[in-house]
Amino acid sequence: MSQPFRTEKGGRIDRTAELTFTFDGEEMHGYAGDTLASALLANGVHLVGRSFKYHRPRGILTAGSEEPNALVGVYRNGDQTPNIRATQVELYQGLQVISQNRFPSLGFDIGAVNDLLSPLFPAGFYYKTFMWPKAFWDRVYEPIIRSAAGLGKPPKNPDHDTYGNLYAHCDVLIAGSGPSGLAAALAAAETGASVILCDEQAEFGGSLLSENSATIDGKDPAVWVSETVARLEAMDNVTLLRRTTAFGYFAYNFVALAERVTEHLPDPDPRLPRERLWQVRAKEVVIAAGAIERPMVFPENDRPGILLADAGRTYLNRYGVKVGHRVLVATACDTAWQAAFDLADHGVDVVAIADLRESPPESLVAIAAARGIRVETGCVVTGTLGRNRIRAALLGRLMTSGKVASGGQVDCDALLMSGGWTPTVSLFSQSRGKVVWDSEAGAFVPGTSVQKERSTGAANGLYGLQATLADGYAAGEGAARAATGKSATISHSRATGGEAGNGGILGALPHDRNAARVKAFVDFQNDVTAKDVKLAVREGMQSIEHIKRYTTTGMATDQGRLSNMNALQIASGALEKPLTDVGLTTFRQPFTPTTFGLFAGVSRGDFFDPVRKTPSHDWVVDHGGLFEDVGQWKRAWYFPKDGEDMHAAVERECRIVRKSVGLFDASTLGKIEVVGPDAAEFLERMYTNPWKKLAPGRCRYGLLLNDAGYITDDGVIGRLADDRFHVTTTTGGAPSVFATMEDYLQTEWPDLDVWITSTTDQYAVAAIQGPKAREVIAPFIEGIDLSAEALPHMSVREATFCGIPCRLFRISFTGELGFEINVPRRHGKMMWDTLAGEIEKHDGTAYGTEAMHVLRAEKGYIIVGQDTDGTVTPQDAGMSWAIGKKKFDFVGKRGLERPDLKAENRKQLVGLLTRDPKVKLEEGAQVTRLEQPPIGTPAEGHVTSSYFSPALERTIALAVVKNGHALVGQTLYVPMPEGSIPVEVTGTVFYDKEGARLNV
Amino acid sequence: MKRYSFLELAKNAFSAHQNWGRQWRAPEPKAEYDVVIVGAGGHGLATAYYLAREHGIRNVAVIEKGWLGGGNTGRNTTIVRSNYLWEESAALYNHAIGLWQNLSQELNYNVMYSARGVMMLAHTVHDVQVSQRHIHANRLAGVQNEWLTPEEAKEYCPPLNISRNIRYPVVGAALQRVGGTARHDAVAWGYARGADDLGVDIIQNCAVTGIRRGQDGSVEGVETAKGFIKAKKVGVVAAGHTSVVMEMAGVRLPLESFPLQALVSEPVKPAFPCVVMSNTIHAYISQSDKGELVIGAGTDQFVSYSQAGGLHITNHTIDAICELFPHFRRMRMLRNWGGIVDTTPDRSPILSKTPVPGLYVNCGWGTGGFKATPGSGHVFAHTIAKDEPHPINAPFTIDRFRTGRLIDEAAAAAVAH
Amino acid sequence: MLLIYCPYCEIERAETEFHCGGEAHIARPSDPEKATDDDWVEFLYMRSNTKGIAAERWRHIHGCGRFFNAVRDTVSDKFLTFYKAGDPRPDLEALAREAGK
Amino acid sequence: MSDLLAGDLITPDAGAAPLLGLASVSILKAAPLTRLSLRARAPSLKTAGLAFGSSLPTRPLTSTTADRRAALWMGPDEWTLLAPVEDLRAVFDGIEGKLAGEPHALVDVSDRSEAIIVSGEKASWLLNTGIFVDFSLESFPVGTVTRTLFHKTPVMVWRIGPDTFVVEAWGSFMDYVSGLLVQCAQELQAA
Repeated sequence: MSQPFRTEKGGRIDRTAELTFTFDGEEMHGYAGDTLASALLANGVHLVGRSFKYHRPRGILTAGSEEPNALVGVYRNGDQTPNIRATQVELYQGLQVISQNRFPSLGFDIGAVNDLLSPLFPAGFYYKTFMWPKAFWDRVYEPIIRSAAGLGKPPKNPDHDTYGNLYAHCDVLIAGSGPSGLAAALAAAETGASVILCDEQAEFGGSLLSENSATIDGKDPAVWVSETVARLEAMDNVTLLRRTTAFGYFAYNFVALAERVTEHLPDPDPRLPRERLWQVRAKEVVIAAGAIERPMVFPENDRPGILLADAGRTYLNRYGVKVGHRVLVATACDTAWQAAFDLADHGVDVVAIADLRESPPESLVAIAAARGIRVETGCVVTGTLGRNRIRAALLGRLMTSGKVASGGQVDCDALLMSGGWTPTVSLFSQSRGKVVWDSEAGAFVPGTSVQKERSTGAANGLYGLQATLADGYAAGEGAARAATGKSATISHSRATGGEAGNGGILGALPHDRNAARVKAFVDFQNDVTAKDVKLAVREGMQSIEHIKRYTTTGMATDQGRLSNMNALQIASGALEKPLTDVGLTTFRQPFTPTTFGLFAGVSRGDFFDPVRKTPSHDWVVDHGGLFEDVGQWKRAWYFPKDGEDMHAAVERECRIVRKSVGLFDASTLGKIEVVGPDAAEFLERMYTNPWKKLAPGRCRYGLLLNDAGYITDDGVIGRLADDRFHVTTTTGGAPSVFATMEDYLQTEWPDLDVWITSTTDQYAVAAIQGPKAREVIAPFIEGIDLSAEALPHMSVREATFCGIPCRLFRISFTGELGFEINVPRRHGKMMWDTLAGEIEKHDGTAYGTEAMHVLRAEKGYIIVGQDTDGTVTPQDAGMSWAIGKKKFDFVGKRGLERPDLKAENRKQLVGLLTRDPKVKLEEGAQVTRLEQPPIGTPAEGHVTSSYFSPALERTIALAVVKNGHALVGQTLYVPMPEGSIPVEVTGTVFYDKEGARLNV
Repeated sequence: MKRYSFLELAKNAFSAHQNWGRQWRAPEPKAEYDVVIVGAGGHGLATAYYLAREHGIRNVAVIEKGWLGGGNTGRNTTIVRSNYLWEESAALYNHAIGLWQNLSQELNYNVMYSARGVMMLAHTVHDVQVSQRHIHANRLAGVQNEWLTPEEAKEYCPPLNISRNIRYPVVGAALQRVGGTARHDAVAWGYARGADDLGVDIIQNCAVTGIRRGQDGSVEGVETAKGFIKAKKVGVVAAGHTSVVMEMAGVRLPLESFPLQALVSEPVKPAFPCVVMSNTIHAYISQSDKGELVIGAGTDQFVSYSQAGGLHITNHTIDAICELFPHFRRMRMLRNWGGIVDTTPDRSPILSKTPVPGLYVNCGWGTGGFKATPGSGHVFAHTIAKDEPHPINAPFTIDRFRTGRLIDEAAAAAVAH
Repeated sequence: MLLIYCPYCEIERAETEFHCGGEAHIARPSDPEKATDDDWVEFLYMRSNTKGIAAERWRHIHGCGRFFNAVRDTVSDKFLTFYKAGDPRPDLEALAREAGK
Repeated sequence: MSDLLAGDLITPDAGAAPLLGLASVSILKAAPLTRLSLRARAPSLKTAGLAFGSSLPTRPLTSTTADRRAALWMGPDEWTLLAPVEDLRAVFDGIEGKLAGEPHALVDVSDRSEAIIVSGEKASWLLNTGIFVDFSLESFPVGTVTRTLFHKTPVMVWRIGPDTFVVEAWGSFMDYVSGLLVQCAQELQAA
């Protein structure tokens, strides 16, 4: 099929494997080995996108990941991924691509009216207008701006691809596989060091893959590449990662890599992750990221058909694609001449080489002459013509005055430009190293290393093939020696040709046109022109960071890799300060835009966060129970039967517990075994209560404060032996209570002979609560006497349950006779099934957390975190009784003595009864003294718990209320949108105030 | 000051924008000022602006170590809301909301305050209780906040995943419609331009190296990279560096500075209409006018002035975002950056006089200072001008940590059971 | 993500295995009766928040579980030394000089 | 599993189907064990080791094994002692008897954790999908044991052979650990 700009032969593409793809629905062809960009160019397509602000037609500018213009949407599985660089899309059969930021079509885009109106839209225009009328900003102006902004459209559907993760360690990580990266890899690997070599491209070799004017060891560079890669591949200590971008360099030589695993495949195996995050800790890092060519800033330098010279050469030599039939080469640097020569050698009409310099090297001029190429020196491009593709360029002649005289017009269908080279210092900069200005290279190059890293080759400001190769070997050897202390002698390959190119220009080129009117682009994607940078300076922006933010230069998806140096030079000129005094913006990670899914990795769906289940989980599912998330746990919430709603189910569960018996899974409560001669002393110091006199076999409610004096946790603690306690905590509080205990134990009281061990997951716990609880458990418990006399309320024993050793607590969180049986976790299911079967015989029920909440509220038992909120003291909660008054110290004791914790008018926990027993207060509702408090009235407190109490046949609530303990009997109000609800302040115990039901 | 308007823009288009003046000057410091503000972030600049505008104190310098607006003002995720729990907090942030609503007009600078709504998601029964408590308290305090069912939340924010089958399903949300975002740089620049116009000197690239105190202990001025600057009063508004600056005056504060990161995606067409926050799974997100998804991440666990957060923090933030908005999984991170946030033990700011006469401090905003910028500057200017707090910031003292009278927003959302 | 040396495990591990316990060497007043409100606020809340070289506590929470101390430059996040709980605070100034600060 | 450390102790749960059975890596649920957490100070270690039947390692992150016994170093004063499930009472009482009067803490944590055996040439690769530890044999030789983090969950990893690891997690976290490992191994089946 016709690929009119394909060369006759050459390139690394496979001409036997023709592939079909579509661009904006139009079918085209390319070859295996093409990128989307090279295939489009082969088809003569330059116009691929529209710019951000002015919607100007834009073409492919580069051949690398810094591409600012050719951003496309790639379709796969019925959805598209936006903003993919055409230069990084490997062509595959059936690839579907759309252009972006245009309506209705790429060729005719209504948004391009912005270009005509551009005089109204200089840098920062939006700060100066759209303020009137006031209401118009977010209703009118902003929606318009927002829909005009943005590049591609976001994906529409959830992403079903997976993303992998791998943690890795290595001696030497090498980022980049051009001549210096490959040499470094070889040198390091030969020492036996473990090496990871990564490159963002599909093939290793970097610039060598498009180098045809040099040899290495007498061989074509590409041959040397394949031999070198084969050598590396054969070594066990080397990991080679293609299509893998080192995107983030963090502290302690922690480098993040993004490996694109399947994106280049037409029909990937769904078991493969789409991308993989490599989190690498490297002893040494070699940055061999190369350098990128700089655009020249001349008027209308953004037309489709204008490319960087090296990109033009890459398309030709690597992909067998001519960027045009009549090509103008504009340069300030030697290297672009080679592009002109290569094009000429492929029969392309190089209409001229326009070199800014008065006297480019004689040798180059001679070669050009030999090929019959017109050479213009001291010559700049002052403008271009053409709408969706360049058709001519205006030349200007530099005069000694510094002015520019018109130098006529040349027709061309492509223009290759080179402003010189910029070392890629992004990773170095991310490593927190400071770049230094190298006046010889005319570039910022890596300065002193902050981390264990070294930059090599072009990334280090070195040019010329032999120089970069030699530098690479040295970097690899040095890194391996630093990492492992080992070295090896390997023969170094030598290169001839590919000499260092001299020259380069920063900033805007001089021209003979009205600088205030023409658009010479600095940042292509964000449509920032040289005059925008100057305007920012004129308006008082002096810091490069202000200039960047005001103009948005360097904030496009290439993060300023193409634009920063030119912008800096223009700013430097406008500020009349040396470039090095203006400052450089920081390169931030990621090096190139990186998929969210990669960061999220496997943390999605059920693996987003561990799902902790208790042994009764399956039983609950089978019996229609619903779950509540409490921390990472799934706790049975309630068990609706026969179409019951939550209210009905909970009411039924509560009634049955009070009437006969209920079964509740308490496994999630935190459990800590405190063991050692000083166990009681330790608890004495941690909890408010006294512990030393608690007899083995007995339990006590424990209240835990922080040292500020506020309640943080509570639970029942049983003494199993003189030196052994079984502590329980709240479900959510378990990890923090354990950590707090370790903190005090290890750092405040290391002298205590006591240790703590978490046993939360050691035991499954069933709570059996209700008048028939004893009858339910009796058949299964052996070894102890369950009678009230032998085992009173707040006791603990070791016994067996169905022959399995267990810890049996007689405790209650319902106010009924209750037991909690702890068996080793693997017997938990057996215990639950056994008890669940047994309670049926007693007309009992399983109940969930909601019924548990109601039952405990009827008894006025608090739930830490619901009835307390981190600002509540024991006194506030009416729990002064829990404080061991005679204790010398405990955590929180001194905190409680602070003025505000003893002040009048603190919020105190009380009960509230609505005047109308059917009205249930909302949890969180505010409590006021006035029935109709005016707006801004501070509340007296709020409702912490509120339920319908089946036992009382009415609603009940707990609340914290200022001075509440003194207000018992008084009427307060709970103002709601529908009207104020009068409530009576009561005590917190609503049911069985004497505790008669407990002690049976 | 030349006023900004569309007409002015059009006029300048004819002269190719060659005639715009400076937005602020770059003056050399004078020998003496009535008030020196340390730190030219949003809060510091706003303080200077209101000192000049509301209190007639125009002999003011704002001294900045780097470039104005370059700290947390230029690094945050620009969320504006006021639906805080405690009356003290709600009053402070609501005061700010009132000022936000007219700020562009007040400053003649479009700060792009966009009341697109801030939605805070609830995922558990406990979250619902906490949200409802906020809503009820806010209603009483006159602060807008309302409860949405998952379906209503999805209607307000169509990309939201309200499937019951995700790990932490959305069970509802609190929505503050008047909440939203603003353009962070514009806030700093607008205040800078406004203050400069009123005579305030903004002195950039000038680090404060010392705070000089007289024999009676009161403030005499500040030592700077450009020499000693005498001042009757000094207001420190140095965010993450507050401890460092206050130590120069011998004042210890209950502050710790942590790295906080934020990130943006590549710009895409409008995809996200509001601000969504989830405290339970630690994520907040909005879309900028440029089209970038703006995402806030958590703080690292250790004190640091490195302005660099860890990758594991980023990972945890993005996994949460992708759970809530699964079609953003293919979006890509464009840029990630860090700031230094100064946090107090109760996660509420300190806006207060200090034990040193003439020295005032405005700090401890943690991760949420941007939203308060106008209100904070306004009441802090009052505090400095009158040498006594505005009623709104009166509770935000240093002494509250001694007495225990905390304004603890974090504790109120305590997780336990 | 920092790389932290645990002086008990005698190995470097990723930060995610560790929990930072804040500023080191803050003693809890041993006698609550004698501690003033100012002593208590100092213990509870006042922190040096050093920009530069500072000692801090870490716990190898997903390792050996031990608390230990470290000296870190809070500007570069570089650790200068690690030492076991109970060991005396090293000479921070000397460490800073060694690190060329 | 005779060529592995503690091959007489760490055995696959005969009743459980393999969680993963690829040529390059397999995951088997391990049979129940007696696990005791012992906390003690240096003077008691020798006695404790004699009572237990295997000396207690004092070098960090190492383990010792003896006949149906293994002692794993968990911390400077913490060991996990492994024995057959039926020996719980005997081992517990044996140690308690010998250490009476010496400060120590012995706690039965047999059921706190569950174990899986991850084995095969890709075993360390698979663990590295979620664990940030260098599993090269130089850095993590056979016998090394450590607690660490697997994605969002604490685990213990014990290398009992060049390509074989015991991975333990608290019971309620094991679904997460084994589930993720199985999922991450899926790509090994792809072409």
